[in-house]
Amino acid sequence: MTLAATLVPLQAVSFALVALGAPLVVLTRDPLRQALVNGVYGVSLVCLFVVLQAPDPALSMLAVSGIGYPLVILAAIARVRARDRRKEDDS
Amino acid sequence: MTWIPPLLVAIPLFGAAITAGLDHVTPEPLQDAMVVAAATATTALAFLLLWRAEDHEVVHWFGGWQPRHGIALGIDFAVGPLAAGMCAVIALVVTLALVYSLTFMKEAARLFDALMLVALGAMCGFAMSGDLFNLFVWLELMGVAAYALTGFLVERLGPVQGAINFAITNSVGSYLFAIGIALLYARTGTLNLAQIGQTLARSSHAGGLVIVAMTLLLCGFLVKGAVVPFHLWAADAYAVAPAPVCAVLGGVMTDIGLIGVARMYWTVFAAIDHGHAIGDVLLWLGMVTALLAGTMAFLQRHLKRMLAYSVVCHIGVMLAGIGLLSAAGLAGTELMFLAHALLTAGLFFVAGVLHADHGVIDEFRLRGRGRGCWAPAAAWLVGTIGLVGAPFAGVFLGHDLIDEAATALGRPWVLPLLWLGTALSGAALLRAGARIFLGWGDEDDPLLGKAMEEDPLERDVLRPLLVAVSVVAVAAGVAISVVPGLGQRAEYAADRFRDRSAYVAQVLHGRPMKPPPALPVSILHASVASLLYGGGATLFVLGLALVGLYRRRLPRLVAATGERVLGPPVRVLHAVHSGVVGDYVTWVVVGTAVTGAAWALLLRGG
Amino acid sequence: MSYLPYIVAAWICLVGIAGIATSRNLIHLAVCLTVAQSSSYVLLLSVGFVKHGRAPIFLGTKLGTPAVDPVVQALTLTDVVVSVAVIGLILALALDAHRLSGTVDPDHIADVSG
Amino acid sequence: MSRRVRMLVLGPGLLGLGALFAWAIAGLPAFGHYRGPYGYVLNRLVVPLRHTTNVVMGTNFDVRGVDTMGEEFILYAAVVGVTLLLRDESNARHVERHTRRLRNETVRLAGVAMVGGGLLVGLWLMAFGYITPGGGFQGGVVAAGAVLLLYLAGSHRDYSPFRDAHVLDPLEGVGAGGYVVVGLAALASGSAFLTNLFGRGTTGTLLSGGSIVILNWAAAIAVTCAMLLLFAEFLETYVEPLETEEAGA
Repeated sequence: MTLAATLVPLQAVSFALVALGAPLVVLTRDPLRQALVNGVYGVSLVCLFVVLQAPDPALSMLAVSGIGYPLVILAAIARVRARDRRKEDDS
Repeated sequence: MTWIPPLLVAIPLFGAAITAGLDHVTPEPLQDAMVVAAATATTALAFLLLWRAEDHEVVHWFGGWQPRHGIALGIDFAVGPLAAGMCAVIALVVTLALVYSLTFMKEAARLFDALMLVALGAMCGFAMSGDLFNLFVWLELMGVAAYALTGFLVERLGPVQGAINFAITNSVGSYLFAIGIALLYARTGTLNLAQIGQTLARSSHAGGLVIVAMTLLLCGFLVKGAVVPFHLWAADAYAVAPAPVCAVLGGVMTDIGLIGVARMYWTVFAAIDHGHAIGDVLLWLGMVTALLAGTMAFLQRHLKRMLAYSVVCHIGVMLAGIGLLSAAGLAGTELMFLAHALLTAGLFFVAGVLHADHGVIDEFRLRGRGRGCWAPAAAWLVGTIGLVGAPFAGVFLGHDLIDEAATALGRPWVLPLLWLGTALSGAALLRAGARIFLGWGDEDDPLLGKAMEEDPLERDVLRPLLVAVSVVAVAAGVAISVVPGLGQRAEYAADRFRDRSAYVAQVLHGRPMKPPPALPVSILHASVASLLYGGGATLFVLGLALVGLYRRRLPRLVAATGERVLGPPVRVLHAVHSGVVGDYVTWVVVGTAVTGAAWALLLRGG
Repeated sequence: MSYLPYIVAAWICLVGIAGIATSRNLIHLAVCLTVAQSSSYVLLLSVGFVKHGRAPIFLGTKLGTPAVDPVVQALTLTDVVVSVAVIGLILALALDAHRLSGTVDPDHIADVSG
Repeated sequence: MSRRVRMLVLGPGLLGLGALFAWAIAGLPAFGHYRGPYGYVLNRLVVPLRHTTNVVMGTNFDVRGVDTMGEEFILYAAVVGVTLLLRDESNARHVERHTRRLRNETVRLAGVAMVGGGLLVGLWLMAFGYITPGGGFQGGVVAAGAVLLLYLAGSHRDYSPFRDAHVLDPLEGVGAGGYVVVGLAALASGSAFLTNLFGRGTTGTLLSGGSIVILNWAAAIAVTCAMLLLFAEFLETYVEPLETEEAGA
């Protein structure tokens, strides 16, 4: 009984955070800043999964949004920017 | 014989794992041999499975998790003759493509082979699976392999763009599919298709949830199957991939979406279909697809892009066959798939030969340069005639059964529309063939747009091998309509596929099916209407191809009128196929919403 | 609270798709894809939640204690792996597009059309 | 379509899709009141039958094991695909390669210490996945991330054995192929593909679960290698021996 009682407000807050986070990620048009916002969104998903009694998906979401996504996204951004800079230098 | 189905997935996947894993260790010839052996073994087993599946569904419960009291616990492959036949053709086409690419692909050949084998395993798994989420897994797996294969030629922007459009559009489709899975799981509490169908059948009317879930699931498949308006990615992707990849993507992977639709309809959603509502929407989508893609094919000059639209056009005809919801219609689709897969693969192979010979695959740049190449010329011509469906050639038998189904259902107006679609795409192929191999026709035609840049192949190919593979594929495809007994077996397979209660009894309760009747070994009797339509379509194709070749020699008045009437819609068509992925995703959203609305109105209103 | 979770999931999906269709940067687009996909995790896990249920891990709890649905969690795990695979591929394609055309704007890499 | 037209088409489309979603949601069971049989049955069956206390892992690696096989190959195909797509990039990257090296020793040491911690966490997740939350995938990602820290901490020479295609490609093949081999072994013994043939062990210990243990480790190896290869591909360090010379020329 106490478990359910404490969970309800936590779940409501988590759902609200996720619902707010998604448009924030989409509306952040600058990729670098978006990667950051996406990380925060990932954390809000992790919290949601935890309060939905899903520790396994929560862990894998944590690994993915903490290590997986940021590494590939940041690497891609860095490569694109480096090439843009070099092109500017050349011209 | 229940041990065969998992092997059709396990052999290619294991082959893929060792191919890429041992890249640096084993010598090249051994690698090639292993890859081809894995694909060949899969083909042989698929044919064995086809033979065994004629008596009863071959059911395999992974991990030995048999259902308990009608509740499915694990994942099953349930294979009837239709699914087994699909697997056999898929494996055959992939094997041919791998043999073809022995000399066609040099650079990164290992990675290429591994991805082709992964795609093979995934397609077989998809065709056999009886579990909703398992379907999603195979769908994603073949997608991931196909996106990378499409972008194989990374030195050009075209392939990269094609792969991007392919990957993003299909990913959006599969996310909609995933949401559909969640909805259906919430409603039925199971992922097994047979059990979902059982649960839905218990309540007589379709709730909003089920209708929406169906929309999302079927539209997910239609994106994969390149049905209008979800088809836009297909031409971009197939135009740029290497020829053997095109053969697999265009020949068999697009059609995978259709077997998904058929499977979902007959095991799950037939239970909620009142009247003909679900089928009618599919029928209309199919007819629009056939006509629109046929027109688009006629407007192309790039051979592979033209073939891509020809594929989409036939997908439309096959979807219409499914939408007729009868055994004859489904059997027609099945036979059409057999012929279409082999013929399309063969034509893509010929396009690859031309590419290897001349470094381009543009209709005008190749004009007259194919003179004297008798084998490729014959393969192209015969393949084209087979794809049109001239009496007793190629897709004719399938067309005939679809015609029969449409007439039986009281929708005879379906016939001319479908024949017109295939004739348009056939005329395009014939026009290109005449221009390339005979040197007929004008030197340029502004109506068909600009040429696409292309890189010549880097390596000397073993040309006889390429030609031989092309000829084999075309010959096998064109003979489908005259294989004795095939028509009757297709009808029986379709009947089995549609029998939901027998499927449920065997899958969930292990009750064997009725043994099949003794099937005659003779060629199906073709209807007069189909013979007339098939003959007429062939003549129409000849005429239209001539118009395409000598359009500018038409009397000025005719040409000007034609320009005024056809010009604007043609420009609109070109503009819609914009190559911009944002547009494509927009059309996926709109298409899903409209299809869903149509089903909502028909299923709840009528 | 009884329908809010599902509405949130639908909302995320629509927002993600809107982002994909209007994106001007392929890297941004790839992230929007993962957002759209996250809607299916939220929907799956919300569907499988059971009031008073614990996580489906029976270490130190008696068998038969009310627990949430384990299947949706297994499906979510698979789905997450799919998203990593897809984002990797699309970013690789984005890098190729940038190398060849100097831009990552999907509206400007349309080399072939019609 | 111009962007304006696209917006005009997209808006109503999304509204329509939203309306469909709303209609579906109205038919869903209220949140927290789910009564489906599948999960309920598994929650009662998996522990007694397989002795793994984490039912989610029992589902992933046994009841629905073939889904996970497909999942491993999705990751595998993605890595192969990324290698394929970035093979031209690898020729261009030569120039920038030897420039990054962090000089600060303290940062380096801290990085190396974190690597140890990360590896331990990763191994923990892999090892106890079928008892407590965790498993091959999560552990693999964390372990790969930890190894990557070596690179980020500046001593990228230490990362070199891990970026070697001769080590990673076969290992990944072993992971993904191993999964299939376990399935085939069961098939060869006359049972269904991926049947759990081994003793089930004691509930709640590392020796519980039978072949779940092997599949979990196969997945862990496959995922770790896949993530390392993926990261390496994006972080410009993955250079095939042959291509280095070509790039220099």
